[in-house]
Amino acid sequence: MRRYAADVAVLARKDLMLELRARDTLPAMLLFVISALVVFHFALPSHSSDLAAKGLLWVAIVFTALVGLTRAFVAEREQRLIDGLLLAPCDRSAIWLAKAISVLAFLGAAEVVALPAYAAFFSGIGWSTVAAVALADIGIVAVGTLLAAVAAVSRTRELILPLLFLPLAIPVVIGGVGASVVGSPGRYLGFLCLYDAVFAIISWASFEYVVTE
Amino acid sequence: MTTVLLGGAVALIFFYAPVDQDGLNQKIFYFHVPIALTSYACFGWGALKAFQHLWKRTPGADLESYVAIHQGVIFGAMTLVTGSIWAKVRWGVWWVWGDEQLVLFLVLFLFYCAYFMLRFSVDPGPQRANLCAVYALFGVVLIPISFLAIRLANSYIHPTVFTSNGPQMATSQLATFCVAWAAMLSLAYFLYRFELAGKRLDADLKELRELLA
Amino acid sequence: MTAVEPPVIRARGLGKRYGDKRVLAALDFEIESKGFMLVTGPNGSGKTTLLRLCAGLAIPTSGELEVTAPRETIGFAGHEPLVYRELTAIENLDLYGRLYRVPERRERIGMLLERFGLWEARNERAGSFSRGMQQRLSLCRALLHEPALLVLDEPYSGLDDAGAELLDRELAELRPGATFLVATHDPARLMPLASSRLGFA
Amino acid sequence: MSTEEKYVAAAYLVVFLFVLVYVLIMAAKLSRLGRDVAELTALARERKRAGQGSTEQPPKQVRVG
Repeated sequence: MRRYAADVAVLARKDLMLELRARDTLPAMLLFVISALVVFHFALPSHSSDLAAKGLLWVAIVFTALVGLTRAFVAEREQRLIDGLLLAPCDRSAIWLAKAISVLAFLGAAEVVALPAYAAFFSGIGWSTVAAVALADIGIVAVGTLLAAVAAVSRTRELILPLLFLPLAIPVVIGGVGASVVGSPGRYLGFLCLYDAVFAIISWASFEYVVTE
Repeated sequence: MTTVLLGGAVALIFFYAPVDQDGLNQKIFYFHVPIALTSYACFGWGALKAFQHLWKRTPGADLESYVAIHQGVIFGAMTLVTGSIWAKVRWGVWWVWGDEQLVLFLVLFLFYCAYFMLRFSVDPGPQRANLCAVYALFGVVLIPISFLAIRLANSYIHPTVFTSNGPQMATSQLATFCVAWAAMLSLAYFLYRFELAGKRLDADLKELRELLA
Repeated sequence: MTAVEPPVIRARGLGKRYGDKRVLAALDFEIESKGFMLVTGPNGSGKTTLLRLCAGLAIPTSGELEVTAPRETIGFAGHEPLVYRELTAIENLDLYGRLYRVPERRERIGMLLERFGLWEARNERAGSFSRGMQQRLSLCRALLHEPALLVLDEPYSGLDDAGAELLDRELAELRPGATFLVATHDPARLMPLASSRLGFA
Repeated sequence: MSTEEKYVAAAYLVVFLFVLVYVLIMAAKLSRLGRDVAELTALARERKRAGQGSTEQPPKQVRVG
């Protein structure tokens, strides 16, 4: 157990270090999410309700996550570095967990900027929205990281990831929008927890099969 | 056997089952719902085969899983089309977001279309079998999760929920329904064996060609 | 040496195909402990695939392959150096050292970098290395955890004369203590060390 | 025929068409497979007449040193 945690920490640290050096994922995500919010401002006619804007916030979050996920396995794929990690004696699921943690960190960082920006551009957000975003991030990242590894194997790569990911993101969007717009968000937050738990477990358990050639 | 069942089902639907206050559109119900249930059965069977592939490495399970999902998608497409026509007859519109089953099918249809995209963009081999099996398992988990999500969504999108099967069914209606369902299941099974036999023959021939070359 | 120990690698009817392409078929061989098998053959004959199978990076599509060496005792150096371009030489080796739980990691890394002539470049990004330097770093990575089974795919590629001689000395020194599986298209250089040879047509 | 009847008929027609198209595609595939079998049989027959098997041999391990 401690060995596992140590492996995850080493691998996640490596990803964060790479991002610190190359700086290509996080700035892209930030720029994307702000641009998306600006586009959404013009997509909403002036008398649209705040609720419509809430819905668009979730669209922005899902697509920003996609931007980050598309980059997730680029380093591992381009020079087959995944082989180096597979050769190492660590459990394969640790590779998934570490990658998911680093993507979660990037997505979280992007949202730390995006949520206040949203509040400034559109309307204020309550604690339930923030809680829903946090819960949704976990589910998005858990599923997305696994699918990013799947997409890295296929010939179409970046193209296929949204196709694989979006149908699975629909329940997250429903839970998130629900929690942001209704008065008592408990049910929706509970649903997001369920989604996170179920998909985190099956992603964790199935990663090994995805990477063996 | 399948032909007899299908013929029997059609006969029962048109000459036996009474038409109640809903009107003639009932006749679609007898086909639409069994097709939908059969489609679920195909997805479930595909996921079961996928699980066998991952867990026990059953040879050929990958192909069986793929063929079952292929059937599921065909029946899913039929569900969408007949459901759309049914909605038109009953509510006068081609698409009803309030019909949970129909919306769920749309989500699943998108998901399994992505499955095919994935399958055709990876070279055949053990890795493709693994990727597809993992994705098929995601699908079977997505079914209840999506169902729950869509039900939740209806409470903030649609204040009123259409009920899919009107009043209680009379015995004669239930009998007709069951026969129609059995007919659809046996049709699906027949097509499944048919396609599977073709695919196996294809694989054998490929091997033979290689041996002779 | 007596052959009481079971073979480290044993293949029976081993086959591998990628898609419709058959890369390996019906291969039989075994490598005894402390053996040195040379795999030779022209490009595209399946040497790399065989080595990837033995290192556990791919699974066979037919036949049996038994590798008794556990994963943490295998050292692999292939076509790609398997180092992160954005990290320095020392950071790369530190990453792998932690994953393999190499005891006295720093000392071991320093020693290897020195021996392979990379000490001066230790704080430069691996992406800025020349092909030969990357190959040296790749060999450092493969030897880092003192593997008992070394799987090397064209280990001389990219090395200059000095690097090649260095590798000659390293292999000769490691020869008594480890099992080797080496692919090369230039067998003359390694023939003196080899105990068996698998020649692809 | 009332509109409702038309729609019901359309629904049944759609299902029928789906199955029909599927069966037609399958039949086309089967006939292709049949051609392949014939071709391979001819090849095998020829091979037998020529009296030669596959010459490809897997590599053999040789002891050295």
